[in-house]
Amino acid sequence: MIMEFPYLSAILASSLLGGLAIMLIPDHKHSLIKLVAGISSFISLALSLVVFYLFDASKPGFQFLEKLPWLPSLGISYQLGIDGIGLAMLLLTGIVIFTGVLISAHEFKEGGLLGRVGRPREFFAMLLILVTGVFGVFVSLDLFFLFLFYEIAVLPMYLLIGIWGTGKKEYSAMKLTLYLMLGSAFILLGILALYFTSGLGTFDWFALSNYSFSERFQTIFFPIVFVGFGILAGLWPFHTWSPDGHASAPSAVSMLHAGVLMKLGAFGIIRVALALMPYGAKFWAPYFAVLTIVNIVYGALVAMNQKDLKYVIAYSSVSHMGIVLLGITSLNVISLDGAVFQMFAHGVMTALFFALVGAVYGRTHTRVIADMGGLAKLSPFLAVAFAIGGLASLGLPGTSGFVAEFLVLVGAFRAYPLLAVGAATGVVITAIYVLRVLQKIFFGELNAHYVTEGSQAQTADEFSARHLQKVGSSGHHGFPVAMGDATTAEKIPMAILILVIITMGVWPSLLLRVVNPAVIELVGRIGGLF
Amino acid sequence: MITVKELLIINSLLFAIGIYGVLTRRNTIGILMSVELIFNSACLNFVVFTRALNPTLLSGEVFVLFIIAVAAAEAAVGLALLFNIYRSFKDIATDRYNLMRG
Amino acid sequence: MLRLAELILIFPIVSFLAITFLTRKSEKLSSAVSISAIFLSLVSSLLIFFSLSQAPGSFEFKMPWFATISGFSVELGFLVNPLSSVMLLVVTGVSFLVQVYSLGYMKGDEGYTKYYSFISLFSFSMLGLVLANNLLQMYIFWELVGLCSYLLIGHWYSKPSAANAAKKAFIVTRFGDFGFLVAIILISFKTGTFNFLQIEQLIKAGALSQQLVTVVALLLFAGAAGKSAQFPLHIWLPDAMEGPTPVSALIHAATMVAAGVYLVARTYYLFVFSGTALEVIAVIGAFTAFFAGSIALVQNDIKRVLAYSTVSQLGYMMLGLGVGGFTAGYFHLITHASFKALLFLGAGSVIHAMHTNDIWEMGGLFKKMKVTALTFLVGSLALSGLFPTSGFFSKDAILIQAYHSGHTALFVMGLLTAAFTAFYMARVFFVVFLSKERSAGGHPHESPAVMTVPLVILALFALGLGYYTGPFGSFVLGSEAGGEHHGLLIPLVSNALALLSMLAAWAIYHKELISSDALAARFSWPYKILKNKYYVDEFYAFCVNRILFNVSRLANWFDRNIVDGSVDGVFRLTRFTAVVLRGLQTGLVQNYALGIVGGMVAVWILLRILR
Amino acid sequence: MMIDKYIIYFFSAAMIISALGVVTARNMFHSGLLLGVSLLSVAGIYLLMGAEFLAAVQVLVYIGGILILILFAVMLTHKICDKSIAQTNKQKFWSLAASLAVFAILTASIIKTQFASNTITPRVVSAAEAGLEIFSGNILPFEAVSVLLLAALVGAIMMAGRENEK
Amino acid sequence: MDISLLKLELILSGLIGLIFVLDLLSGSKKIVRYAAVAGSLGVFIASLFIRQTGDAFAGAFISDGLSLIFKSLFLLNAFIVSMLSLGFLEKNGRYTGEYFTLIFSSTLGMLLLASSGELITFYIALELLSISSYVLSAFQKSEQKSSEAGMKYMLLGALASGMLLFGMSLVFGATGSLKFSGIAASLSSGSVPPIAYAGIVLIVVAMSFKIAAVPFHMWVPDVYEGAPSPVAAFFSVGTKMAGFAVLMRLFLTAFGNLRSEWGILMAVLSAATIIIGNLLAIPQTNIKRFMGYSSIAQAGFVLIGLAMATVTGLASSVFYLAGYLFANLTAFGVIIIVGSRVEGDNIDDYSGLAKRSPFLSLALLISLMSLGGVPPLVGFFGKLYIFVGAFENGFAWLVALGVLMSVVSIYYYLMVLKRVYIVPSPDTSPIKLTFWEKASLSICLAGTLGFGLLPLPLFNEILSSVRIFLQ
Repeated sequence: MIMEFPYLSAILASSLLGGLAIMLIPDHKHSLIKLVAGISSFISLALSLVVFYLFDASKPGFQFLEKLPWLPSLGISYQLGIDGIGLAMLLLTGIVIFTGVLISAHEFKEGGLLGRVGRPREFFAMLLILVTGVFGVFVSLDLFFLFLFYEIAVLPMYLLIGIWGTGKKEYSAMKLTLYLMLGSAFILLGILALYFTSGLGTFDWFALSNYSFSERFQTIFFPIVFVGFGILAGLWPFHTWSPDGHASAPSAVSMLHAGVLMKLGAFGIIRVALALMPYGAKFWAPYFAVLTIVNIVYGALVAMNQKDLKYVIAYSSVSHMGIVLLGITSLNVISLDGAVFQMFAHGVMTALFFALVGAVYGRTHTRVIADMGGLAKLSPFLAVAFAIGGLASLGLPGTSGFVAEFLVLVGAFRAYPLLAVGAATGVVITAIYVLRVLQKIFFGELNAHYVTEGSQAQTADEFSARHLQKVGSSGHHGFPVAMGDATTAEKIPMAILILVIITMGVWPSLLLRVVNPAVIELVGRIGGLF
Repeated sequence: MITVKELLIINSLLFAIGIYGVLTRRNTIGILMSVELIFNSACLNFVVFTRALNPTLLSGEVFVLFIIAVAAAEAAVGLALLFNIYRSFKDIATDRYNLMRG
Repeated sequence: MLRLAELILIFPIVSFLAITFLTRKSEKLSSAVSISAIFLSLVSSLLIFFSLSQAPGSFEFKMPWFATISGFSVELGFLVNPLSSVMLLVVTGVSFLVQVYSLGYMKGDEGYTKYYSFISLFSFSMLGLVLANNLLQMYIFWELVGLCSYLLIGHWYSKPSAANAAKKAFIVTRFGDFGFLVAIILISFKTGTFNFLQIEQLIKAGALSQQLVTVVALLLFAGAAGKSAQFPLHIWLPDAMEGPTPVSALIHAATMVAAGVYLVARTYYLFVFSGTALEVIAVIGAFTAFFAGSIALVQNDIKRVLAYSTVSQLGYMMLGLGVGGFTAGYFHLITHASFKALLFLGAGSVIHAMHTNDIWEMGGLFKKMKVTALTFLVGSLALSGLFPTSGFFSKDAILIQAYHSGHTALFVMGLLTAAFTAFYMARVFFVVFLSKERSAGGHPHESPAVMTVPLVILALFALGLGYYTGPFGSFVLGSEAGGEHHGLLIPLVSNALALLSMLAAWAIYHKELISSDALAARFSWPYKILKNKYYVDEFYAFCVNRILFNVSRLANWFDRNIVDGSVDGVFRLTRFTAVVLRGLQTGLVQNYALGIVGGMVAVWILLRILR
Repeated sequence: MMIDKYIIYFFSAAMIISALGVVTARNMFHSGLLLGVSLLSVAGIYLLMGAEFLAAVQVLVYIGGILILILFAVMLTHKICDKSIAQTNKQKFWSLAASLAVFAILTASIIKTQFASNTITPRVVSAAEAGLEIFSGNILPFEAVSVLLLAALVGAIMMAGRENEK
Repeated sequence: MDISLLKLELILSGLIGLIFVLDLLSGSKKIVRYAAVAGSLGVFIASLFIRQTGDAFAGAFISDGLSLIFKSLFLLNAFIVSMLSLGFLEKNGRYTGEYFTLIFSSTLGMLLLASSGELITFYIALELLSISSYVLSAFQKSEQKSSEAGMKYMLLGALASGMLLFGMSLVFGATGSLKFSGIAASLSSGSVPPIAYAGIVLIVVAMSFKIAAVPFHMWVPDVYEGAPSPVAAFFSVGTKMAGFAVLMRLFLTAFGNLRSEWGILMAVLSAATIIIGNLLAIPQTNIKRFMGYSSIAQAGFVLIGLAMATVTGLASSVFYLAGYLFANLTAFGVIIIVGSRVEGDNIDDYSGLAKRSPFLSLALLISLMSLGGVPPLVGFFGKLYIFVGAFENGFAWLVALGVLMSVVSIYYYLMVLKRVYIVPSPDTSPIKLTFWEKASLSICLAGTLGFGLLPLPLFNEILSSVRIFLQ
């Protein structure tokens, strides 16, 4: 393969350069900033689609390989390549960042959620740099670079949540960052251990994957790496950063975080822990599988009891990531197919959710579910979109969520029949809380304060002062409500996400076609326990 | 003749006394004096070793000369700092200048 | 043939999409699109039906949907055989009539186009369910009809009761679906396929153990029980009456609720092979029939009476299947579809006129709504199983089968249920149509033709379908037909009982020879229980509100305070340690010096240890 | 040379006792004087070992320079060097323990060490010899010391200078 | 005796003289300032070209790859600090000449320290460094805190010097030599006498004091807080590095055959240092004090490299220090600039900095993240190299601790960045930077980023010089 166009590097470059370019734009040129961000993320998405199109699903292994030695003394090289699993994630990231940028651009409008805080330049720059990291993880074939990109993906989160978040944002941001840094500490330990124990003096994934580590080594280090990545994937009981973090983050950040970043964890488990330490995987999978069930059922149960809309979604993410992790720990082709599919499905679905929550919040200025009601009258589009998201979340056939959950359950059933049944109960509980939320927010009588006090105009300061008091409290009076249905700027990204949800639900082969060979190869490597 | 060990132990005692002084003297000047004791114990050590090891070796003794020179410089600077403290705090007790802690 | 089957599906989904994306703004166009689509489907179904009647057989079409490993590939496809072709007719027919009826009923409704688009989606889903050639596909459409049911029950979503009912319907059926899903997974695990025909072959080849099949069958029945509102998952159906009445007629009487029965019929070989599962179905069916019938006796909401009646009749069908009367049970599904749809539409017509659901606010409508009243009468008689309506044939076939298969207790329950049925239908009919006029808000008037014509058509079916019973059995069962029991005594007894009940109802409610209030007072205890529907709802409310929500609250508490608390605890501990250590930094220079000297001693000791 | 031995003992005793006085005396001025005694004793020991040049430097620089400077400082800050004020801080116990530990460590090390010769042979080193040694082998530190002294000078003057501005 | 090896030292001495004379003769402090900046830049540039190696003064002065690298770093430090001091000196300009004289003599002490091959030179160089530092700490005479810092530093420094001297005397007595090579030869022949151990312990303690290893670190926060900010910046990098330079040399040449023992000792010290430094940084409210603890923690990481006592270990330590120089000076640069604008050094004073000066905020962000070890900044590679080496040498537990504590360090660095980026401030007037401030920050940032993205050339350079040094 002689010097074909470096698509993967181009994807990385488009978002990185976009981020850097934005930093150079004066802060007050809002529309230019938004434009650059939009173009940059669109290029990423377009290139991801091109890669998706050019990817040859009939060939096993990695494609679009690029390699450039970087620190030869340490055996580090800039090595990119992608298989079906990475490709699914690449596409997901492309979709979510593009829609996320659109949503943020909307929210940065005068009086919008982000507009009140301002500083779009920093926001978009950090967002794009973060996404560079995300893309990077998915395409890296060098453990060092994987780690590097991982860190880049994690850290900007702190400021993104801290500055533009809501509620107890600083606490949440700090908790999230530290927790994830802790995870990355585990990962670093694991990677270094892999690096040294192999004695190959290289971080090259290929080289390491051909080396067979001793069983003892694998039993020790598999859980370290698993937990390290698992933290980001919301593995119980290391998940508590996620509800707080997602609840506090601005829409686009939640979209990206719950939608894509949590997948980094699952992806890391697949790419590093599973692929490099198959014996450890077999040894530990049953134990971790139990944790994932806790994730699923417990996450759903806790979600049921939340009063804050974002917390509901956040805990549902915990629950859904449990499905991903269950699929992974079941260690067979069907379950892993399902896991990857769920990663994709959940990514899109949760992105939609968080976009919607942002839109709802932008209208009601409260996230307390009890204070909403009857919004479907005012914002039918949001109601429909939310319903579709919710239905995907509860695994309704015809949405991507169904295919994913079904595959995982089928696969998990082959490995752990009882656990799979337990996981299926989680799906029932999901129905309860999703519908409950849907009903309380959108159906029923229109909540009185949207009608009576909607017309008052207030200054921004007054607004934020009131707003600050209000978060988390239920009694509130007199805030301006910019009700109404979704604007076009909101509709487009949401429609894209809905389209993806439905498409993947109706035509799952589109994605499974590329994922499946990669998974088969992976399971072949593990040797298939179940 | 007195043995090397005896002398060394005596010097060590001087060293320990100096350290005790540094640790307990509440007056800053007292600490400076104690430091001089420590220096002297080291100087004595050098001389003792020079005499004990190789009478033709002079480096130890030269070292002592340097130490004395440095001690003089250090004392000068130390006292200058001491006056500075005195000027600022109107006191030179060590527990008076502890604005910074934690 | 299969091309036709495809078309059947394509018309409604195209209609759904067209209404959603194109004609949403225009009410006329939307309803026209929807109705013409379902009409085309109806025509296609008829074509299929007739061609199958000419040359019976089973046609299957398959295409891969997605694949993972060999031995686990998921297919989509159609299975067109007599069983499904009949069901297709029912679905498209009732759907068509209901849609026409809705032109009148839903006129001026805010969500008119939304209604039609969802009805189209429902038709699509229901037809997909019927045509499915494998369990997974059936499950998919099964869930989709559930979704449509949810959406249509919640049509007037700003009414909290409607929104609640929709949610309840979805969640309760989903409990059953949980079993369905597990069954699918289990059977695919054991057989490697979802396909009905392949599974049937495997069963026949004895590839599966009886216990396994029993488990699978029971799990499937759990799904069926949820959809078909069998005890104890019946509670959603009465509440589902919050939806528009045509929806109740279509979904919650004729088609979707029968999907459970259809599922059992589709996988009947599993139940037969298991045996135990069949017994369970029979028992639950009989119990549900009796149980719901008894509740229906005291309901005042016309739609709720019909709803409990539906539950009861679905129980009948299950009973029929359970006691081995495959044709009887399935045929009852068909006839029931016609007369229950009729009854609902009739009720809708009344409600449309009166703007109330309470039978005690109606009265003497016979004169003002002749067509409605007459068709309603036909429906009632059919439901009561009186000769010569269709209900007579199907219902008595079930009773006969129950009796002859030796399930005497179930037979008696069935018989009693028949009596109940006759009583409550008579009660409704007398109160609504024949009693003296009551001054209610509405101005009773006959409904427009778009509404009455479907009534008449359905009434004709309710009357005449019974004569199809003979050919039906052989058509559906094919070569395996026969072995059905016949008799004259049982129908006589049941009809006599029904007539007696009607007489009693006539006496109480029409002539008011016996005061209904006095009866209620006399039998206050049973009356209360019935009025409160055996407190099943309360029991569930307890389970959900007290148990589930408390568990959830506990989980939340645990998460916030223990899991997250320990995280915060570590954080606080670190900070606390830092603050404590900070105390060592006293700001006293000699303290620092002591640290240096002490440190020196420590280093020396350390080196000593190391050396 | 028995006398030498006892003279050394005498000087040592004087050195230690006066050093103890330096660190314990309540009056800072007494402390300073005792420091003088201690330094003189050190000079005596130097002398006994034949390090005449060192002894001279000790007396001239240490006693004549440093000690005088210190005493000067004591007098300047006299009013607070009153013996009525506590002259030791509150960490006496730990300080004592630490210094004893240090002493113990050093003594133990010294006792355990095998010296090539355990005796001291005094040798007279003249100023010329010492000077030669400095300029032959230690020119670099010598030059460095000159910079050091310059720096110290600059620093001390700056520190001691009046603060006019500000 | 090749005096040409001392070119750098001579040039620097010349510079000291020049400053001294200029200050006396010229009435303009401005000329002195620019002369100092230009001069330090000149010496730094000279250091990049003077790569002559060899011994002088019979081994008292050693010029080798390691010392040359350190010298360049010291001079860079001096140059950047000179630039950063300009603002400070404009306000406190009376003693400009003295200030630079002291800074440069301190730097000269560092240079000599890095090259010293014998105890006397070592001692004198150390005192040269120290005495200048004491005065510099107390430079703001009118400030109580500054005086206090100077006095505390001086007292503890004198104690440490005393211990060092006593230790040297014992080593001298045990080995009969003042030259490192002689000591090494003596120690490697036969058993090590106990007094040598005692002496080494005392020397280690004295040097640990300079590099601020726990429990000899306590002066650091007080001195950093009290000393003028540019001076604190100067110490935080220069003094620490000088201490490490001499420790490396001592332990690899003079006490070379005790490696295995002091390896573990260093490991223990580094563990204590990392823990205490990181933990105590958490509750700080004064940014300089905070940086003091942070620098303690950083020193702990460098000590890991020393504990390994291998080529890679030492090279990693040196690389780490180089990275630390850039990142720490960036941070201090920001602290100096902000401190001069808001008249305060509380962390709360940094609220809303992002609005007031995006550049400063970004600089602080990058530098603190680099200190926290976030890729792809130079600090990350420092840590990576250190951890890699420690892993190789069986200090996996230390790596685990280090990694864990890096997380803690991220926490407190983020606490500062939280003020900068998140907490709003009532004062939103923009902060304007002078040319010198921009220049110095840009140089440091370039180093932090540049050596982060391309660490290889620097690391290779260090590696090769360390390899030569160890042979």
